[in-house]
Amino acid sequence: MTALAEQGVPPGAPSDAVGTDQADTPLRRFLADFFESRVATGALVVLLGIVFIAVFAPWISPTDPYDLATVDIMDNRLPPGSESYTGMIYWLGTDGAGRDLLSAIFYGLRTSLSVGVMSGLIAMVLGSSIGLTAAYFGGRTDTLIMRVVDVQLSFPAILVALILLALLGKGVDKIIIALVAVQWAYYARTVRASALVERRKEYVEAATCLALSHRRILFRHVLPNCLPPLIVVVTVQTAHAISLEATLSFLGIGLPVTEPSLGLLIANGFDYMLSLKYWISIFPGIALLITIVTINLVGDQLRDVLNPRLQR
Amino acid sequence: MSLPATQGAPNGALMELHGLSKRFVKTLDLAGKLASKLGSSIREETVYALDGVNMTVAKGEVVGLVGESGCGKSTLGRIVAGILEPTEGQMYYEGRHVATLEPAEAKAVALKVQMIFQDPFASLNPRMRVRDIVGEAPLVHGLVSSDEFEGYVDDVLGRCGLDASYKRRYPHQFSGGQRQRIGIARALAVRPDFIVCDEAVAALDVSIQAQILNLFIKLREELGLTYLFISHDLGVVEHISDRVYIMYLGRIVETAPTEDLFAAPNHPYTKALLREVPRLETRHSKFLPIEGEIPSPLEPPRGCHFHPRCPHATARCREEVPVLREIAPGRESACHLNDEA
Amino acid sequence: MGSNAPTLRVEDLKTHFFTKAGVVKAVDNVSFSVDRAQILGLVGESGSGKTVTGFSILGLVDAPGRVVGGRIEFNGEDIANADEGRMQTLRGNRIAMIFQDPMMTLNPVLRVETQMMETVLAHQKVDRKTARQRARDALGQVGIPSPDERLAAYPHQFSGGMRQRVAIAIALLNDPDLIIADEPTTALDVTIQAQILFEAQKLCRERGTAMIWITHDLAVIAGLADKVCVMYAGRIVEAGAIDEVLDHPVHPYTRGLIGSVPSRNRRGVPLYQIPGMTPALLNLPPGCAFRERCPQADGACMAEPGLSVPFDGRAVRCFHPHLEAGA
Amino acid sequence: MSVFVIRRLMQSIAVVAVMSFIVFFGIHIVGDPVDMLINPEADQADIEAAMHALGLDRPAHEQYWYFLVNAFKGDLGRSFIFGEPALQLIVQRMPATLELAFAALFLSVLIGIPLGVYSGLHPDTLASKTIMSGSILGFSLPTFWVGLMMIMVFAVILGWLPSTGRGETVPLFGIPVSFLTLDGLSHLLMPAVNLALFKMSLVTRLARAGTREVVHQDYIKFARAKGLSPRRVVLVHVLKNIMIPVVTVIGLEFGGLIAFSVVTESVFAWPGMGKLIIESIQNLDRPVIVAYLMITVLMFVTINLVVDVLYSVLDPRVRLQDIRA
Amino acid sequence: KELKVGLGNEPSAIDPHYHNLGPNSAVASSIFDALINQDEKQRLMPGLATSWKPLDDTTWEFKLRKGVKYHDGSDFNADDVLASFERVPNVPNSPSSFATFTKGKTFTKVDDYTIHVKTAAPHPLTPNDLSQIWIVSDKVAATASTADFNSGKAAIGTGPFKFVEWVPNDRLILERNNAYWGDKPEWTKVSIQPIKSGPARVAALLAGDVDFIDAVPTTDIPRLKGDGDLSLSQGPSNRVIYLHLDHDRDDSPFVKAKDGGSIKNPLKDLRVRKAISKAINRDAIVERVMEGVAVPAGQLLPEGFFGVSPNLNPEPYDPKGAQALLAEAGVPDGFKLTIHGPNDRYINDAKIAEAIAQMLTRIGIETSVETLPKAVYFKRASRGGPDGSPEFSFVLVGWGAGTGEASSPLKALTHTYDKSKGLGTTNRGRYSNAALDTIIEQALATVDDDKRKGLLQKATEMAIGDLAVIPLHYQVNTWAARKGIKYTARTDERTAYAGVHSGM
Ligand SMILES: Nc1ncnc2c1ncn2[C@@H]1O[C@H](COP(=O)(O)OP(=O)(O)OP(=O)(O)O)[C@@H](O)[C@H]1O
Ligand SMILES: Nc1ncnc2c1ncn2[C@@H]1O[C@H](COP(=O)(O)OP(=O)(O)OP(=O)(O)O)[C@@H](O)[C@H]1O
Ligand SMILES: [Mg+2]
Ligand SMILES: [Mg+2]
Repeated sequence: MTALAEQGVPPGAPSDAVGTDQADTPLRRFLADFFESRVATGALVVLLGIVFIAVFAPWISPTDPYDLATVDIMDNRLPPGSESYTGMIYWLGTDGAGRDLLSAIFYGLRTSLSVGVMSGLIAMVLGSSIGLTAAYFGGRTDTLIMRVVDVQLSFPAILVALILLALLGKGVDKIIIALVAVQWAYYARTVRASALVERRKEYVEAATCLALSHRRILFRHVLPNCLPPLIVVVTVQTAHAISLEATLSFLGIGLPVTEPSLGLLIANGFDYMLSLKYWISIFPGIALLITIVTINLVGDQLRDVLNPRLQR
Repeated sequence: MSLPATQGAPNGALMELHGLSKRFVKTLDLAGKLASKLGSSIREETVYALDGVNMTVAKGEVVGLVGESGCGKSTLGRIVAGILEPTEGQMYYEGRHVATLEPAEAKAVALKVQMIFQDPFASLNPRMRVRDIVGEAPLVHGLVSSDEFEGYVDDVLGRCGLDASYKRRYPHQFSGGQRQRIGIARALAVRPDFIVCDEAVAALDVSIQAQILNLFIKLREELGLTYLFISHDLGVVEHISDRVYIMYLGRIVETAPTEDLFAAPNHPYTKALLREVPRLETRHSKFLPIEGEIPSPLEPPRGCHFHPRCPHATARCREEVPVLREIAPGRESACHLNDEA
Repeated sequence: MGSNAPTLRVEDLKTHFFTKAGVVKAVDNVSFSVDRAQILGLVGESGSGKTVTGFSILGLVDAPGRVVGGRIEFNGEDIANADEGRMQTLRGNRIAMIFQDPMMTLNPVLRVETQMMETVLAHQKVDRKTARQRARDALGQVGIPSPDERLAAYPHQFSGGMRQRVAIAIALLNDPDLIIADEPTTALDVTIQAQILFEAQKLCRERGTAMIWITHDLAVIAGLADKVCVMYAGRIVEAGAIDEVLDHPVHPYTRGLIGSVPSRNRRGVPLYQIPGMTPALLNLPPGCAFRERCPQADGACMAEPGLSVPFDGRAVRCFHPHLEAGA
Repeated sequence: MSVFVIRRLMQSIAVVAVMSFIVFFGIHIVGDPVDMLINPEADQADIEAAMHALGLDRPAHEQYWYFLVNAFKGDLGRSFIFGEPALQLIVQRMPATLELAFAALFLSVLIGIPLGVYSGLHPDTLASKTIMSGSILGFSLPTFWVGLMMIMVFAVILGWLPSTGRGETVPLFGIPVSFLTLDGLSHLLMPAVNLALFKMSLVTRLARAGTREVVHQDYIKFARAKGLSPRRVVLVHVLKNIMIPVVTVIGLEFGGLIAFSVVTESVFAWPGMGKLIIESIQNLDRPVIVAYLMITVLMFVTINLVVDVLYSVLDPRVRLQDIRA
Repeated sequence: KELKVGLGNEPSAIDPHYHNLGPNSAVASSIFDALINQDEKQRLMPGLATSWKPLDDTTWEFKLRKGVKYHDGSDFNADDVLASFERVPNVPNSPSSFATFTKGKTFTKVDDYTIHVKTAAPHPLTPNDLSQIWIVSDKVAATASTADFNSGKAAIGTGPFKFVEWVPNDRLILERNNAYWGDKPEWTKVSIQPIKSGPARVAALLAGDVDFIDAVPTTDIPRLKGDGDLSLSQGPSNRVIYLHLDHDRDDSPFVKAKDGGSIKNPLKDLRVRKAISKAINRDAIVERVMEGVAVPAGQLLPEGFFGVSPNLNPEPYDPKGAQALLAEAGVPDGFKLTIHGPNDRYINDAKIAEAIAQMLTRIGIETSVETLPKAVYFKRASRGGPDGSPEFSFVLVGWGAGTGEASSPLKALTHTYDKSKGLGTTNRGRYSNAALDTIIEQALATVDDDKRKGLLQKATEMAIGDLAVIPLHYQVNTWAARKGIKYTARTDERTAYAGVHSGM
């Protein structure tokens, strides 16, 4: 080092405390930060387990609860651990239609999660393109878009979803549409806000100065820097979407009875609550709870890790 | 280093600004317009960031631009670097009127003028590797082919005192001084002639500042660069510039070769400014500050902008805007006092 | 208080931060003293521990930091180990502090009046009217025009220079014995800086207040301070009367620092540059912290140099001080 | 101020226009309220007569036009089902919902802020971690499920609280309220807690995040350096600053509180607007739905107005005319 | 003594002529009387009329009760009856008018306590019709608006209870009419609280907030039965749950071949309908879905109602036979079908649809389920298709016979759809059988009870024989109360507070 110094060229030694070399990409740093919290790590593991179950439900479920030919009304309301007359054991019991609850929960997770994730993703793509457009074009376009966003946000999600579903009818696709309709605005607002902040940063000026095209600046420079808040919103909104779907199912609008999501399982099971057939409602309830809680925990940690203000 | 100050000869000028003005207008939305129709006091707000600035920068020259915070230095720098459009006035690069250039030519000119920023943290995209930060533009603009790419980047980094082995890293892995070097490398990578340094060393520690200033001087010698060096630190400007422009509230109040200016400032503002610079050599000084602060550019004072703080202000200063006129060869000042003398 | 006792004497102050990554010795064996009406300049580069020193004196070091050793004698009383209640009565009362960023030091949602009066009321049994009167007077003293009206204003209605004056006025409210000014002019323009320096100097002289002026700008210290301490990596590497240190620096770092300040005598000439950069204080290896960047470094520097007293009134922490002939 | 009011007015008019339009035509597409209303024994002639009586036999755009004209006169139409002015139906049920919403708001602020500030001040203590886990739970639990469990536990198993209904009300300034009587209060408690749970978590987290951010600000350190007592630092300097985001979000979420009372009200049989709207949606009682939406929009506008004014009071840096959203 | 009641459904108004809706009539029956009241089995009992008889095929005479006083003390007489009938078709904004019952009838006053009713055609159901219409005093009938009734100003009847207060959605309070002409009720005060959600209603009873609830969810019945502190009252209703199939279209929209292609509507084939009926395990539905609280149905009204056939029994469960019939009909492998049903209208409606889908799927008719909120369902089921035709192919619906005899379902469900005659109005399968039509129309015009009974039985046998609809079960209604409170279940599902008795 001293040798270098003598040449008058200061050594480009790594900055404070960064000992490791190339390994320190933003992704790795992010991961290292993320796994610092044991709770969040645990939550992530559980969540991955849930996702695994959801994805592979058809292969790991004991029965196919959506296949009416195999579901028998004669088996309904059996308590956990009962045996069906074909000799199969219902570990978590059966629901009011005779579905094996364990399988129903697996499939329900699949439905709930895919509703949450699909609506989250679609809303994200839609909302962030709109938000980015607004931030990029500015002026009238921006004003117009943001007014629409305001209107949307000033209206409570549950009401909009209620009315929309009343209009659209039932089905997974319908509920996704309704959820997207109530969620896109959050993404639009988030992306626009951070895009506006990023756009004013000097690195964007530098890129302008380097005569890079607007498109390139927007997508290669601005957008990646808007992602962190977006990721947080995605997790939070996905959890919200799942919860909202459950609520809508509870209110009797949402998914078809034969393909119940967790919310619908709970709602159906609730009828049996007072007759102390607790398992029909409690088990899906616990599954829903774990799902939402883990997503929120993961989202929380993401927020902490990705929040530049809390970053050391 | 003692290049003689180039006189503002139009022919030799690399960059020339004529009557450049920039106003930031905060427009009213529909509701605002309605309200103001209905007699509300709400009005459009206009910030007079630049007001009729003339400036000439000769090839190879280092021009310093000094002024208090908010006086419009950065705005001028941004306009020169092509990031902002002026509201009024013309800009000539190598004698060509920039606003009227063909797109291809305009792009070439844009690349010839680069900028280095104050904040070593905000001016680098945190999600790009050093290699891409520096190499993106040359690659996109076809200044290098993709086979030459790596070598070219190494070369530029080396020139700026950075080890090429760090090019796969991200900005957060560097210290402030190193980041500033990356910023310089990014600018140099498109082979500019003219570099606008906007407070490029203000955020750095003294020892690092010295390193970067030395780098600027070295690069200028090696590449024949021209600098517009914006700073509020008179010491730094004095050290590096050949000629200095003093700016006050959007207007140039004085310009002179550095030595002349520091030896014998003409404008009352320049005088006050110079008097107040703390120096290592002065001990137990009696500070004699100028009264007041720089007024708001929203409502600049009439007449000479400096008159509310000027000890010599006369009635004329309150009404009439003094023009920048030559008071000695190579020296210009905008003060009514010069007429009376 | 005995007239010969210094207002503040700091001895072997150690403030460490116990972070997850390791121990940061932000302040390590720092000693100095300030007398009545004296201005001590504390200079050093970013991260050298200046601010932490200031906070240590006030007992405001937050976790994970802790004052782990040393004495802080204020008017003869050791306050390094004083309890929180005692510190509370000293802070803002006998020892006041001014912060670097005037934009951030005033609470944006409280009126200036409130922020000033609460300082008086926290320490003195006076009614609100008197407190307000004091606040008004203090604003007047620091040169704020029409202080009566300005009292009711919110901080955002002031410019940066004005806010810094309000902060100074707050520091003056209870007529403290010591003011710690942490880079109060760094964020300001030269013209405003001059105004602030003017006020500070005047007050110090008129009231006999002792002052610690923290800065990284040697030039400011040059004009203002009586004594100077140069900090590097949490330690004081050189201390002494201002003229002595600036005119005859003996520590290689001080010399480098002075050399790297642009000066009219060396226009256009490459500046002297200290190679490398300030070391991270985290798990700093033993020995002289400057040895990596020091042209004189040799094997001896692997050990930690003590603060020597090579000649009258000066101290230096180096095995190879640059002692000129005649010094 | 005037700009601000004009902007608000324009926005709310736009919202109302768009919403009423969508709802009007949406319901028209979905179904006929007549099928809900008519006795199954009725024949086609009866159905047509009923449709005519309700004006449903006219083309939708014409109906919409009549609606607009009447709306301008302050008449939002009559409920198809109850035959009473839709507005009146809603206004009758509004106090119950508002009482519930305010009670929930009160609870969430009263509990949420101290918890949040505490855990923001001591982020690493066990208590604070417990608070945060609790807030995650509160965030995640679907309202309806919590409501059901609460009824199960507190009303059925323990028998401490009444399970449903509003209980005794006494008029306060002519508005019936239930919180003044013991019976009313015991009925109010569970629904209010149920509704508050989500917001309480939200407030806790906001307050915590705010506190964590504020305590590191220079002005807090400066306040301490002035020798202020920790009490004053927290209660004045910290609290006043975190109130800015908290008030804003609470204000905006108050609308959500009213909307979410739909769920709580149906679980606890609370006689408010939420139940009305659910049933109106189920029965396609269009005038009530539209009127409800218009009233909620009006309420939101008012709330937003109050929030913004509060905001500019709390945060002197904000000028009302610059607030857009 | 106060009775606290939790009700599943709330009236939309107190005005007895405003809305022909179950909950409204239920409330009205406590405050008002009709000329003829219906007992718990919907048998006609003297009300404000002490007797009635046909004078000829189109004229009926009603003798009115003397000495009856309204709650406000005024006297009841024939003018009130005429005024009430006069008011019925003229209630503004009425969403569903009672005019159905007065249509085609002219009323004349013979003296203060006798009236004559003339019908345009022979109409044996005249007494049944008039049992639906509540009598208010002539001054009220002339001036009162619906709002006046709701506020209580005009809610003045002759019934066993006086109106005290109604806060919609919150409470309805009644108090005993001490001057009631009939048996005076036991309760001095009745406070009624609407609790829409079934579990919440049960919870309220369990928690002791109310003494008495109606519409007990089937799932809670076993639990409540086992609770020694509670008592239940159960009885079959007049409501049959049935399946209606598309008898009309050759290409029915929700019937598809196994491969998803189109198929000639097999539901038109009686053998296929038979197969479907045989495939349904009614006992399983009753046992497993309805918790035993329903009665398997073999026709349109349960035993004991007028016009019910003694020869019809519920189709026994016979999946083998069903498959054989399918093979016979040329669809041995079955086909694809969608069953549509409401999910918020009948007891366990969505679950029943699901169970049926399971059963049909098991004999090869691959059935998917779509359940809709009633708000959407009924319009589409009745006229959601092109030109106002029924949209679905296979629907689950219910029918309650308001008249309490068999002509009600027969004419609405099985008669050919005929808009002009007002017959077959609810024939969502568009079943059409000229022979059956003739018998129904004949029955509707036969005033002689015995003759009419025979005709109705014959019509029922014909309709069921051809499986115009496939009956599933009769709903059983359940009320639950604190121990000691007894209620006799009513077939019309009403909760009549005068009929609630405390054992003490
Ligand atoms: N985009 C903008 N919109 C509105 N006003 C602006 C904008 N950019 C700059 N200004 C205003 O123009 C004036 C000049 O700003 P500029 O940044 O050029 O000052 P500066 O001399 O660089 O100051 P500093 O030393 O603080 O960087 C300031 O008053 C500033 O508030
Ligand atoms: N909360 C903390 N946790 C860990 N290390 C800290 C903390 N606060 C300060 N430090 C360390 O203490 C050292 C001294 O910091 P200090 O703020 O005193 O520097 P300074 O000399 O005031 O610098 P500047 O000129 O930038 O204000 C720094 O290296 C810093 O990393
Ligand atoms: Mg600038
Ligand atoms: Mg500091």
